[in-house]
Amino acid sequence: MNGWYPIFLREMLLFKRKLFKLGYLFSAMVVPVIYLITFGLGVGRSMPIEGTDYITFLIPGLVAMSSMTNSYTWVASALNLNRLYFKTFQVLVQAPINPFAIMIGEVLAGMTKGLFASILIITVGLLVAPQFHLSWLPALTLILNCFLFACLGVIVGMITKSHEDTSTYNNFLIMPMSFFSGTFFPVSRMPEFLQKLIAIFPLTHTNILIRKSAMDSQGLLALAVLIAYAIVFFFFGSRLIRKYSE
Amino acid sequence: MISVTDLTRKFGAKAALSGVSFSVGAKEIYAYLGPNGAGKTTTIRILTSLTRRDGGMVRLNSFDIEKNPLEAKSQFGLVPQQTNLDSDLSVEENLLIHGLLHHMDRKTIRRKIEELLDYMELSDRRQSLIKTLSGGLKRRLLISRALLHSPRILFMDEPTVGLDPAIRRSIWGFIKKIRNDGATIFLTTHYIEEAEFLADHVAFLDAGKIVAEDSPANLVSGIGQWAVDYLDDNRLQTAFFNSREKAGSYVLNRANGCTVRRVNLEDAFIAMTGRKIS
Amino acid sequence: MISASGLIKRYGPADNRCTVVDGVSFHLAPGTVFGLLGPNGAGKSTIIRMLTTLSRPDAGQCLIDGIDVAAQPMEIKKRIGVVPQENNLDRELSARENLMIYGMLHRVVHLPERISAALEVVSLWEKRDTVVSHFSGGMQRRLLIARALLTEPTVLFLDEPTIGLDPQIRRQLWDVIRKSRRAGRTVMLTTHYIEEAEALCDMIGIVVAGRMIALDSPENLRKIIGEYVIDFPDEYGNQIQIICRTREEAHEKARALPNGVTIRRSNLEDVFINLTGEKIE
Amino acid sequence: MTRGWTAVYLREILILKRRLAKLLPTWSVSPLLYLIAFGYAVGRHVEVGSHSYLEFLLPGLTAMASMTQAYAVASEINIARFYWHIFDEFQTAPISNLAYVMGEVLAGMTRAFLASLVILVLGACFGVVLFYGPMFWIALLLNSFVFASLAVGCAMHVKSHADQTLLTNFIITPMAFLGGTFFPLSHLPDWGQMLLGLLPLTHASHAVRAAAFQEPVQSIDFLVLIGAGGLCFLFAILSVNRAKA
Repeated sequence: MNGWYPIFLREMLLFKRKLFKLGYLFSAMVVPVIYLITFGLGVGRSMPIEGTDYITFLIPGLVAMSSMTNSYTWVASALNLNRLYFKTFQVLVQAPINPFAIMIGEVLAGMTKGLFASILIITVGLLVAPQFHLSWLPALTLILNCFLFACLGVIVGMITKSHEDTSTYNNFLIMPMSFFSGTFFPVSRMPEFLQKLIAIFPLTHTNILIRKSAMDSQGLLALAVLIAYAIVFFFFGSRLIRKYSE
Repeated sequence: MISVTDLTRKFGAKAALSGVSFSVGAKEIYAYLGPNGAGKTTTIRILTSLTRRDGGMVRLNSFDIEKNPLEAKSQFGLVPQQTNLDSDLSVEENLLIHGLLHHMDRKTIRRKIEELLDYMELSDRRQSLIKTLSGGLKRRLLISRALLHSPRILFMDEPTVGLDPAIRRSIWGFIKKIRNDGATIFLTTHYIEEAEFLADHVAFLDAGKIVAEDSPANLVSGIGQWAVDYLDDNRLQTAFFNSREKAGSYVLNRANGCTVRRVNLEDAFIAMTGRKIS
Repeated sequence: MISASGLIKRYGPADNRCTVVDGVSFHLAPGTVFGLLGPNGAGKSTIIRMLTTLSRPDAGQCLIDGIDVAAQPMEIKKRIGVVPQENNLDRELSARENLMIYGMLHRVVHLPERISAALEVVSLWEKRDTVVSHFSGGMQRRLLIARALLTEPTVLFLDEPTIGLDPQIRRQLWDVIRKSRRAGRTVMLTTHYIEEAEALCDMIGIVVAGRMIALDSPENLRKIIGEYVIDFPDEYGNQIQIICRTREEAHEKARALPNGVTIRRSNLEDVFINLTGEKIE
Repeated sequence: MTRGWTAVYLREILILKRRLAKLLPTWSVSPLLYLIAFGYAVGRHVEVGSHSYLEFLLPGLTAMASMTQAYAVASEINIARFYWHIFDEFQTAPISNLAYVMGEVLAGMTRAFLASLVILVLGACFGVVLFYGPMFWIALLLNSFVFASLAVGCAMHVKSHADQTLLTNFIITPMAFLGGTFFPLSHLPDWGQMLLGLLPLTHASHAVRAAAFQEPVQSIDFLVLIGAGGLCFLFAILSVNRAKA
C-alpha cells in the first residue's frame, strides 16, 4: 500500500505550480465570495433563519459547498484528462503498485485541495460574520466531506468517456446538490416531495452536521449516512481503478 | 509565381528566419526541406499571411502581401499541417463555408465541390461529418478545400506527415496531378524521399537560412555517386565516392557491417547542413 | 523474452463488436529487436498495450520472461519499460520531477544518481529543471526513452518511437535502441517508417487488420516476395513497381518498358506494399 | 468592406444548429436552479417593490443569460483558434476584419437571443409571464451586442484557452451575479451602487426589467449600452490583427 506517496506527491507538485499562478486562488475564492455578497448581503439581507442572521447561516453552507466542489472537481477532471488526453494515467497503471495505492494517493490529493479551499472561505467568514466560529464537530465533518467527494471524483473521473461528460455530471449532480442540500436555505423550505429526494444527497447530511455545535440523534444519523457513503464510494472507486483496461 | 526577398523573423531574441530569399516559377513543385525547428512552418505561415514578418518582401503572382493583402490572399490555397476542418460539420458544409469566404457564388461553389470531390475520389463522403473521417481522407479533403477557389498557388505544410506509406503514395499522386493541371506548388517536408520524388526544386533550410537550393539531381551529384554506410564506434557513418569501384575498394579495407548504395538526397542534406549526429 | 499466443482484442458494444487484434502469435528470443509494421489502425498499438498490462486481451496469452502477463501483472510491470506513441509525461512538471515520480513508483534505488545518469544519456541534463511543456517534440521523446530505461528493464517496448522527428534525432534514437540490444534487452517496436525497421530489426512482423500476415527476418521477407524490383513512372508520374524473382527476369521485363526504368534490390517497403496491397482505406 | 461576413456567420449557425440539442439542457440547468432555489424557496416571503421576487428575478436572469451566451462566442473562437486551428482559415481568406467581427458578433447575438427565449419559457412554466414588448427586445439585443463584441475582442488577446476561462471567471461571473440580476442595487451601500453602476449589465437588467414591468425605460440605460457596444465593437475590429503570431 506504500505506493500512494509518489501519486500524492505528483498531484501536489502539479497543484503547487497552479497555486503560484494566482489565478487559482481567485477562482477558488471568486464564486463563494460572489455568492456571499449576492445572497448574504443582497437577497437575504433582512431574512433571519433558524434564530441567527442569514449570513451566519450561509457561511457553513458555503464552506461545505466549496469543500465539495474543490475535492470533487479537481480529482474528476484531472483523472479524466490524464486518462483520455494526456495519457499520464497509463504511467500509474503500468507501475508495479497496488490499485488501492492509486486510489489513496488521488483521494488524499483531492482532500488537500478541498481543505485548502475551505480554509480560504472560513477565513473570509471569520472576517465578515463575527458570530461565526469553529469547533471540532464541523472540522471533522469537513474532513469526512472532502474524503467522500474526492472518492466520488475518482468514480466520475474513471467512468466519463469525454471531458464534456464531466461537465454533464457537474450540471446534473453537483450543481443541484450545491443549491438544494441546505447550503442557501434550510431543506424544510422545499416542497415535501422534494425533501425526500434531497435527503438522498450526501451534502444534505454534511450541511446538517456542519451546523451542529454538539452531537445529537439527528447528528448521529447524518454521520452514519456520510460514513456509509464514504465507504461505498471508496470501494467502488478502487474497483474501477483495479478493473482499468484500455 | 512566388517571389521572396530577404525574409526575417525573430521570436524574442531568437532568429527564426534570417534573410531567406527564393523564387518559385509557374507550374513548379518547390520543396522546402529542413529539420524540425529550422523555420519551415514559419516561412509558410508568413507567406500565407498567418504570421507577421520583421523584414523582407513577399509577392504572390506579383501581389505584395502587405500592400495588397486581399488580392494576395486570393492567389493561393493552403493545406495546413494540422487538420483545421470543423469536426461537427459535413464535408460539403466545410467546403461551402470556404467558398463563401472566398466570395464565390453558391452555384459555382456547388459545381466546384462536385468536380473536386470527384477529382480527389471523395464523392461518396460528401454528407459525412468530419469527425467520422480517417486521417488520410481528412488530408485529401484539406487539399480539396485549398483547391476550391481555383488558386494558382498551392501551399502545403508537411502534406503527408503521420500517414502510412500506401496513403502517402496516393497523396503524392494527387500532388503531381495538381501540378500537371497548372498550379504552382510550394511544400515543406522533412521526408527526404518525398522531396526527392516530387520536387523540381529543393531548398535546404537550416537554422533559418537556406544553405542550398537546386534540383534534386544536382544536389545529389554534388557530393558523389556512391555511398558506403558503416558502423564506427557503434555510430552510423557514411563515406561518399564518385565511382562504384572506389566505394568497393573502401569496403574491402573495412571490417564487417558495410553497405554500398547510391547517394540520395538525405546524404546531401546531412552533408550540407553540416549537422553531425551528436 | 516475449511470447504471445492467439491474442484477440475486440472493442465496441456487444451488437457491433469490432475485432482489432485477431489471433496474433509470436515468440522472441532475448536480445531480439522486433519491429511490428502495419498501416495506421492495423492493431499494432493495441498489441503493445496488451503486452504492457494496459489492456486485457479477450483471448490468448502473453508471457514475458516466462511470466503470464494477465496472471502476474505486478511482476511484469517490474520488468518492462514502455515508450508510448503519445507523449504521456506530465507537461507541467520538470524533466527531473517526471523521472523522480516515475522512479518512486517503481521503487528505483539510488534514484538521484540514476536520474542524473539517465538525463546525461539522452543529453537533457542541462534541461533538467525545465518544464516539459517547453520541450520540443524531439526532447520530449528523448525524455520518454530516458524514463523507460530508468528502471533498467529487461524488455523495452516502443510505440512509433520516431514519428514526426527529423533525420538527425531519429538516428540518435536508433543508437539508443542499438545500445539497448547490446545490453541484452529484448526490444519490441512498432513503426511505419520502413527504413527504421530495416535499420534496426532482426525480426519483422507485418500486421494488417489485426492479423499477423508475415513474421520473419527482413532478409527472408525479401526472398519471399522476390529479390529484384523494376521502378518506372507511368503517364501521370506515379512511380510503379514490378517485383521479380531473379535478376534475369527483371532485365527481361524491363526491356519491354519505356525509358526511365531502374532495376534494384527489393527492400522492406516493397515487401510491405506487396503484402498489404496498395489500398487507400 | 463587409463582403464575406455571411460565411463567418453561416459557419457558426451550422455548428449551433448541430449542437442545439446538447446546448438547450445546459442553458436551462442553472437558471432552473436559481428559479427553484431563490424564486421559490428563499424568495417566497420576499417582495421587491410591488412585485414578487420571482417576477423580479426573471428579467434579471434573462439579461444574465443573454450576456453569458453572447460572451460564450469567446470560448468558441478560442477553441477554433487554439485546438482546431480553424482561425487560420479566416486569416488566409480575402475578407476584412470588419466582415469577420460582424459575422462573429451576429452569431453571438443569435445565441444570446435563443438562450433568452429559453429563460422566458422556463419562467412561463413557473407561472410568470411579463410584458415582452419591443423595448424589452431592444434592450436585450443591445446587451448581447455589447458582450458579443467584447467577447470577440477579448478572444483575440488571450494566449490560451485557460486564459479565456480565467477572464470569464473574473469579468463575467461577478457581473452576472452582481449586475442587478438577483437583488436591487438599493440593498447595497452607496459606494457599492456607484461601482455597480459602471457595469453595462446593471443598465441592461435595469432596462429589461423596466420594459417587462411596463414602466418607463430610462434613456441613460440605453445610452450606456449603445456607447459600450460601440466601444467594444471598435475594440474587436482593432484586435483582430493582434491575433497574428
